[in-house]
Amino acid sequence: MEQSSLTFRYKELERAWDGEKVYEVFIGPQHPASGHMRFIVRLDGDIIVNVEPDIGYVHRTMEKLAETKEYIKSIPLFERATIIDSNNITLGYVRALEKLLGIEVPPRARYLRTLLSEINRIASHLYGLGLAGIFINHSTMFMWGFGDREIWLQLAEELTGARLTHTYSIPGGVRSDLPQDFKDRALKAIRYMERRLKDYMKIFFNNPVTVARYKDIGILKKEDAKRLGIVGPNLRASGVRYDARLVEDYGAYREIDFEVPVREEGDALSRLLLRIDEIKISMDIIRQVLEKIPDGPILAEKYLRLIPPKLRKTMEETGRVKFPGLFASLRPPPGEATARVEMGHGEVFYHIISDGSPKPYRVRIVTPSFRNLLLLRYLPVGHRFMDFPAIYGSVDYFPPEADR
Amino acid sequence: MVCPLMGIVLVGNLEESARKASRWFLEKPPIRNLRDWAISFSLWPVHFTTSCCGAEFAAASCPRFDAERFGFLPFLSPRQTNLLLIEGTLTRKMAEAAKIVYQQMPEPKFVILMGVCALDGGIFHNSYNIVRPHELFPVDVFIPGCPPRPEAVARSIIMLQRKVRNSKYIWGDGHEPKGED
Amino acid sequence: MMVLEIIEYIIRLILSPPIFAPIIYPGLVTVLVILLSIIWVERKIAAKVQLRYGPLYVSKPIGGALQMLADATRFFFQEIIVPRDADSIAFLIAPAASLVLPLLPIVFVPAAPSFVAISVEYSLPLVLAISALTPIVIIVMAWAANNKFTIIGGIREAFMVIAYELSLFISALAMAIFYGTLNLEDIVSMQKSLPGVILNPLAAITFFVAMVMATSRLPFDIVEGEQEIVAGPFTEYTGILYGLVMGAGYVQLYILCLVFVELFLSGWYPYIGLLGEIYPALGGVSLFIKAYLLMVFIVFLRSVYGRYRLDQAISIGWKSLLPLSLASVFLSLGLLAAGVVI
Amino acid sequence: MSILSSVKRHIDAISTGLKYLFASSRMTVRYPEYSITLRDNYRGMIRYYKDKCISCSLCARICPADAIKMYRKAGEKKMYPGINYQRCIFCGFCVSICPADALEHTPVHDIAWESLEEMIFPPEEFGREWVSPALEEGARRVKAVFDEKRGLTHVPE
Amino acid sequence: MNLREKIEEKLKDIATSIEYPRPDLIVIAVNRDRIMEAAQRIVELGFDHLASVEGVDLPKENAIEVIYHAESYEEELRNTIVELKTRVARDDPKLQSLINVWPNALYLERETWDMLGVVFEGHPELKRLLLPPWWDDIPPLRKDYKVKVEGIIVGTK
Repeated sequence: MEQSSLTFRYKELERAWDGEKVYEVFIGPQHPASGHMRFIVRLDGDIIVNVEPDIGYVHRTMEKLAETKEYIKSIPLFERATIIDSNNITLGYVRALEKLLGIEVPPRARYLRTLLSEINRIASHLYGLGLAGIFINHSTMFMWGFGDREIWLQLAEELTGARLTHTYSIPGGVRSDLPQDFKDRALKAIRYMERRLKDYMKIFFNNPVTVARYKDIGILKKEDAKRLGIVGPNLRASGVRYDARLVEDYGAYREIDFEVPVREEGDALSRLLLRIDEIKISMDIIRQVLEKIPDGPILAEKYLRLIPPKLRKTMEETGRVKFPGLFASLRPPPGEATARVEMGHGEVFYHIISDGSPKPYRVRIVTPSFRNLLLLRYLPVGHRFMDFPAIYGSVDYFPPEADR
Repeated sequence: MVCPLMGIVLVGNLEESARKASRWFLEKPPIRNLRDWAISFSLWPVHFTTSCCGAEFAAASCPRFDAERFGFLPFLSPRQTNLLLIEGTLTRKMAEAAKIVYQQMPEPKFVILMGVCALDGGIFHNSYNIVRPHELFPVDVFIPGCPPRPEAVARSIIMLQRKVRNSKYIWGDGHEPKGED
Repeated sequence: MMVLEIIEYIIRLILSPPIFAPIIYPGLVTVLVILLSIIWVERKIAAKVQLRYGPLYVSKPIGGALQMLADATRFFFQEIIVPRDADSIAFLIAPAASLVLPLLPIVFVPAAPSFVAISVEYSLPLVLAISALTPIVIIVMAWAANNKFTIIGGIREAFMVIAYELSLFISALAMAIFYGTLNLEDIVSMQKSLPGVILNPLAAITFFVAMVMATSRLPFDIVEGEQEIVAGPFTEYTGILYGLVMGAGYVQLYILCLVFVELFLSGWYPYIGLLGEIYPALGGVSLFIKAYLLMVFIVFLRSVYGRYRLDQAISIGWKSLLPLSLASVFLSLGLLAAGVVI
Repeated sequence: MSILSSVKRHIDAISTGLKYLFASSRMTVRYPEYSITLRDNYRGMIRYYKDKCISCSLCARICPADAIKMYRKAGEKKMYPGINYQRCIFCGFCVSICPADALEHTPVHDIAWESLEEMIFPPEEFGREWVSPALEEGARRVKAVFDEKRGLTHVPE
Repeated sequence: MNLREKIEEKLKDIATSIEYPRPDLIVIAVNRDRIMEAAQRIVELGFDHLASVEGVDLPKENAIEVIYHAESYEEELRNTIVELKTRVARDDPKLQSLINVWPNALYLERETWDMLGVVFEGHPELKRLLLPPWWDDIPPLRKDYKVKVEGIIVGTK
């Protein structure tokens, strides 16, 4: 059999080790740095020879449950995979569903989706950076990351009515309009965040201890990143310019001028710094969205017509969408659709197969953390035991998302 | 054996008697009040994230809501903690770990269930891979919401503090988690 | 009359330095107060830098200062679990030893002019030598608990000891060479006009860093590296046993801070004669204040730094700290040769 | 990294820490004393108005968590919704789909219970008025304000 | 030559069908014994990594459809997803593993084995991934594995 150039050397995932000399350390599921998963780390002296991730501790069977629920009920279901980045993960499902249903989204709704997606992305990155801080016991970075994340959660709450689980995007549009003073508040938040990022650099990213811990650790080379199918900031930190926002036409990204940041080093520090770059870009996108957002309806005309006139009036007054009764039993025509959306952690992939009934025949979701799981086996090999949390922190792995 | 004198007769096994004596000592009012005051302001939850409510749990201990004001300090190993917070869904695989963690914790220990997934499964109520934690542990406070707001977590801490200060808790004899599987 | 005499005798006994110093100041009672306050200060400082309040409701009018009391009381009443596989005797004795051993050197540390429990010529090396015994207890703990994480923690402690201990001794030696004495009291009295840190800043820096390493404070809290090994050697400890080992680190920090102040920051000078007339130890209160402020600075570092890796810390110890501390010895010799006299 | 720049970075980090140690920068809401006022659109506990309900059962049909059930009394034709807060995920679909505006979110969400039985609300109790327990105990309302210097601050109303 | 032509030329001899249901999706069906060959040709076209491996249970046709979604990092190809699908028998689901072609199939195929019981021959670690290790029921994503579904009406007295 002819082997392609991408032949996977499975043995790469471990160093040669003599089974007798290996010290096995179980990290997790109850462990200050494991989250909801377990790693079986095998050490030869202080050097990691093999890491075996044991996941499934948060496997809540979303794909099976989606088959038992009507289409619209699966929006909150999939949202629970990544509640810290909820609009992005639901948007993928909604996009796939819209493709099946053949619905166009009105421009204002597309802009609002983009707005919330970017707010979510910032919050998700701050979450990841905070955890990267605590993984080398830098408690201030953890507290700052989580504290400043509250600002973005507050903005999202004002827009949607929930702190984390917004359930904001629905087929054909979004659920609520911009509050009146939103623009002013968002711009203040952005200006504050820009100032704060400088302090972040001083206390954490330029801190010699942090640099010592993260620089040149867990280097992911460009070709390895491509070979392993990595997505998200981890991929872009290795020099590959790939972002689902460029790939798939969703939201308002085609009408907005933005750069996708790329770094070449591929080490843990560059993965962290890339997230800082993305926060800056996201804030810029939010600025543009607030500038450019067009007027108009926030739900597709097709569904708007089904809402009784009386309710439509209250809708306009409150800015909150009422659902047409049809939503309880959406029936897309038989067929299949895929959708890709860039989350904070990377690209999420949906594939829906419909058989014409009100419930999907099969929904497939592949989340970025699940795809990046390979990194947690690949990167730590050959490093010291103390580097393991640092690498884990730099990958920004979110177990409920991977386990679904 | 039935003890006519309020369970303080020291007979039989020395270890058993010593335990009874210390229990009697601990239950005397001034000491009991001191103990309950200390415990109520020193609820240390174990660092055990079962699911995505951990995000809001973290938010509750972070600057905006700062649960450390109540003396609430997420701590490292179950051995030093006295509060198990089940943050969201408990899957079957995680339930095994949760039971071990609970056993490792020293008495007196408390359990708070956070989020609807931990109460009755929430949106995952018919999933094949989840368990209901209240069937495994004696639970002190239930928090609804998916995820609950950090204020609700703070509320549960306040409720637990009151419960402890009113001595409405049992000092179990290392009670094992209930249920199999 | 007899009764009064006995009472007077007892009071005089208590106030005599050999009793007062180890029991009250700077000994046991002071240490307890420091333990209860410095952990609270540490949590409050971290909280302030991290935009929040920290412990509060336990005693709201005084900013939650009773938090450590509540924690300690809770520890006291908590169940003590001895793991089945542990060596129970070592497991139970080691925490007590870990609190006592760092406390022992206090008998050689003078708190004011000629106010010391046991006056010896070689108090400086004695203090450092006894405080160097603490790691042994930590290794015993790690071994006794018989858990993978504790054993890794114990090994880390063993690696760390040799990385900092030499530099600690050598930089102290640099000052001893300069002042020509190993007696802490004499060293302080020679700094009346000029603190040692100005004469030999190199030794001060190396001693400070080695001190931070010795007490496992950030950025060198590698032994308790919670992200890798849960709580290091202390993983299995419950209740009051954990309370004791948690306190031990702070006791050692306190003793080393006292030594630092006496070596480099001119100890109890400025001496307050007025208070000194009431009771000799009171005059040296500036020693205590300086040591406390130094402790506050060291616990403040928790909110600034992350943690170095073990091999990085060791290489800092061997490759930077040791040469620098040797250089500080030569600096001292150079100063002597140049004829600098206090 | 040269020694000089390393020293500068150490000093930078420590001085940033000191800056925040002495600046007034806390963002904490002292919860049981102060309570954040949630906006009108906040999706908190749900309130039900039985007089408006038309028994269409759309809310129960769209509930993703099967938290809302239609309660039918023996012998009666009409059904009314009741909610189970052991399951409600506060997605607000029921409120959004209700064609008669009989369901409404209240901005109350800081609730915890000591037993599971209290969390099931049949139609009669579903209409109960929600009050935040903090406000009941006399907390002061604060609202979140964005500030360019300090980020999120909370000022009393 | 555009992508569709390229694909048709490259795969016409082994594909049983090539469809274009959506602008960004190319669906290629092959027989199960030619899956490896087809995959290699798709890689040669530049689709260098997998987005997903999934199985769809089709009890009526007594088959499990295994679907590979390949995507590319190349700028000109990245807008398209290539869907490669094949069918295996439901009672003996065996398929050649593609981890030598697409390395990131490692966990994706393992999950498909876990959830549908499709055996990937040549896969180095087919063991439980998401399900608990003591799972002994039928694979949960098969259609005959039923989960409880609740009605919306509750009767009361």
